[in-house]
Amino acid sequence: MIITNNELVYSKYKDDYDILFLDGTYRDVLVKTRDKVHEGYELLTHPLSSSIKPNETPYKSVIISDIKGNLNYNSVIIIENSIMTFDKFNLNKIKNINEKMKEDFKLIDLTVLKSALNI
Amino acid sequence: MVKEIERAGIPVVHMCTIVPISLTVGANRIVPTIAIPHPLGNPALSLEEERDIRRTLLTRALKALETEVTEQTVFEK
Amino acid sequence: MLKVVHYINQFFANIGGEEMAHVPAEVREGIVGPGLAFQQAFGEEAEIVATIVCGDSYFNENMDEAKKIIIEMVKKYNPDIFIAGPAFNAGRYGVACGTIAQAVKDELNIPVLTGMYIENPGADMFKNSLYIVSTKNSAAGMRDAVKKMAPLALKLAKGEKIGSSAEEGYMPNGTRVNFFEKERGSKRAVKMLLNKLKDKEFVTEFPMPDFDRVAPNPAVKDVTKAKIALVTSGGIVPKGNPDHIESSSASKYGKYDIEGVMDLTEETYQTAHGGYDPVYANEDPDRVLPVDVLREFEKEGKIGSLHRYFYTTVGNGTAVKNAKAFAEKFAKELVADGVDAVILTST
Amino acid sequence: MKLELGYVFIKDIQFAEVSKVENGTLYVNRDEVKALILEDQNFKSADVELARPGESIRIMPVKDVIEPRVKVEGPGGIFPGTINKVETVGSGKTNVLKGAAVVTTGKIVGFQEGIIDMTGPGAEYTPFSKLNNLVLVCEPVDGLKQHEHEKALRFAGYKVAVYLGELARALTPDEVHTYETPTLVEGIKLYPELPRVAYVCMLQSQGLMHDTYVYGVDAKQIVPTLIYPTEVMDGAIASGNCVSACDKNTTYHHLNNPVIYDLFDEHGKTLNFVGVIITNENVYLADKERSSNWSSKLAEYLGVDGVVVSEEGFGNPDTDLIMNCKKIEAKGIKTVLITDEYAGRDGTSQSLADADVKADAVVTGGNANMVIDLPAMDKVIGYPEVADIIAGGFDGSLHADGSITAELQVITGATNEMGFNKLSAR
Repeated sequence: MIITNNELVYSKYKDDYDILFLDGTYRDVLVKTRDKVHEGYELLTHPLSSSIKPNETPYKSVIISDIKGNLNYNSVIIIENSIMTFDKFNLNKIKNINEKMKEDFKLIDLTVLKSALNI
Repeated sequence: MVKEIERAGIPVVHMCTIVPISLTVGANRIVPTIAIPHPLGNPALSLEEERDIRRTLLTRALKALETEVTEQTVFEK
Repeated sequence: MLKVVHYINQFFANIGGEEMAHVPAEVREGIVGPGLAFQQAFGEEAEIVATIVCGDSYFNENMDEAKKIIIEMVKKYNPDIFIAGPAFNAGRYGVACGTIAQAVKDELNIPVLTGMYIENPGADMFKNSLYIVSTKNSAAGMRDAVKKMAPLALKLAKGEKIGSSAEEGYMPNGTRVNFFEKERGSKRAVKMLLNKLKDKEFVTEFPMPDFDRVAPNPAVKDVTKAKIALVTSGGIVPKGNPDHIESSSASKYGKYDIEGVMDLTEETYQTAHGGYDPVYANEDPDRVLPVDVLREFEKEGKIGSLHRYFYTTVGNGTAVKNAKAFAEKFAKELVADGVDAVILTST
Repeated sequence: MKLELGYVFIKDIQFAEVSKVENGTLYVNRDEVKALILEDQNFKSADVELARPGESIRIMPVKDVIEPRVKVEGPGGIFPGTINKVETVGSGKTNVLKGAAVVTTGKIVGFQEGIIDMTGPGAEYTPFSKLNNLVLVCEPVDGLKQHEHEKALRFAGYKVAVYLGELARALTPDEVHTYETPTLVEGIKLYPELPRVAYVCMLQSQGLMHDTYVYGVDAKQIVPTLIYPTEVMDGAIASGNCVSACDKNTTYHHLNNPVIYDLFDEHGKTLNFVGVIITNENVYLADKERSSNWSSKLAEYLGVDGVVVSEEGFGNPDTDLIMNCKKIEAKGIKTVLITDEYAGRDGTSQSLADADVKADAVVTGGNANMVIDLPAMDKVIGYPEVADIIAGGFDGSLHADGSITAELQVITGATNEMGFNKLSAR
């Protein structure tokens, strides 16, 4: 299952994958992912995939397992550390971005996600 | 946190869902719980059943407090 | 010229050893004992205007009173810096140095500096809040200690920028400061590896979070007689979060009276924790802080009693920075309140 | 495998009629370089500028930095699998224009870090302020897709570097250094008493603008493998990574990988440097598990006593780093890690996104969140308009006079995780 706030990801994969689209922020995606992990879903991609800092891009897509299992310890550690890392950044930078940049960020997020889906 | 309580001389039982974290933070008496958002409950069950689970886990916690340990110990039963 | 007030114990003031540790605080004009070495290192830049001498037993056994008296003494001289010690490996002297330095810093807002051996209990207690120069473990290291402490003291007195712990010689205090090393990182890595391979001592540049251990306490003899306290890192607070506990990396903890509370309900309690989906905890806070069942146990005689207060913080297990500091504080209260055992719940 | 590296020292760079190297000056025919860039029809125009140490120049946004090298003897050419044919490089002789570099700039996507200041406080944090730089400013044709733009720019950099390197083909180097790695068996016979050491080099590999190429192969598609250190000196690893300016590895870093050079310094004296394990930093967690399993397996198979592990980039690679550390240590092999930190502006936040008790020997390239003031420069090469975005970490960060208050992370190479710099933190 893909959790994303990136319309580009949604429109591209909505027919092929189970997608949870959030009309929200990067952090909202992380928090939703965390809640799912707490429910027993396994994290399949790293939530901080890409080295673009959380205060630069507004978009994030994360893949978790389709099936709920036992609580996955590694998934919990990774998502909680990711949220902690996210919260270290000053988010003012995001306010400065324009439409063109938003499109670029959507594309980068898509290609990073694609690098996982293709395998 | 658990370490500071232990350091102060009070026996402490850590009831938590992710045992490896509890081991990392240095708890000595550990009782594993149900789930992160509801460690001592389970919303899928009726209130009575939930209370039973809670009683079982807390009975286990009391047992842990009454048990001498020399190293980190997880009380599964 | 900068003014310095120096604090030393009875031993370094040549009054005597353990048998004289009871002497109360006194102030002497000018330099006493190790102050001489400091004065030489300061040269014309600073002057030790007064030395406060206090017995270690006196300080530790009459802490509040000693602090008050010494603060008054320091205040009179209005120094630019307050130096305590160095205490080397003398435990009670180290605790005294840390305690009085902290008090001077907090109450008089004067820069302070102390020094001691890394294993001195005072080091662990104060290294994150004070500059503590790392010294050798005995007074034979006085010359070395003064060499590090004097320049740092001058910098602090002048309000200059303080460099990294590696440059200035103070104990790492959890605040990361950039600086330029003499060699590039790869060279340092190769050297570190060679030392590690030879089982020689090496010092990591980035210590991982604290993984130390505390030995388990003896078991509770009879839990049916025990006073049990509830503590949670799950952020349960009275409805409305009256103390505004933050949702993550909280800088404070809550202490709440549950006298007469038999059950936590949706209407009366909630979670302030931002680290998990709050729906289930808000629906029934007993799922995180099991007051209801413990009250039953109390009634059934399975436990002696449930402590009148519970303590709450938010934390996701791995973020231990703040938790440690306030856990130390409330653990002391629990001891004072005669609590026999603690049940700590985490999410 | 044995390589002789001949250094031709460059102390100045100038434009001239004829491109050549003479008395330590690199002369460049500007038009020839422009024409070379414009061979690629993805560019509609190109500009070439000079930036020397000490000049009041700011270059931004920097995409890559490349050192000009040429293969004088031995198989293959620099950047095999990309510019040159896929032949195994790393033996024979290679000449280097030491002190010179090609710097590519570009606005591939709208968010762009990467500043090189040639003077002032910022210059102290980037190694590239000490080089005589030829800076390329390439304008893509309208509507060029980001993927193609990135690739075209990357290749423009390689081509110009190879063109400059070619000028050193017939020169007698000022200094020659010989680097040799015997086979594993020979090495053990030669140095039976010395501890065996390998280098685990982690490569960023996560998609557009986050990629690294090994003999032209996208590193996210490899499983960890072995490479001779001298192959790396000949450009077997090239960077396509344009994000996280402070701790990404430029192609210049790969060519001059400091861990490799410093291990060679000790080779045969205090340790036996057996070779390099390259591994990747993929998005997929299963890939991270597989790659770290594999790198530890290779370390075990090589029979090494210790490894140095270097990281690249921010955030999720911390997970790869710790996995590599744990799994290699579990084999009884000692590790030293090189990383950098994001400890927050005040230096009190937790620096890494992962941690383990086994990671007890760590070298740090410093806190990338440290705030630095960069005064205005007389000249900006590249795209000055991105300054606002680069610096925009907080209000008032870009000042009216062109000076910038920003975090160290905007400076190219500032907190490099190969240990290229002297910057550290405690």
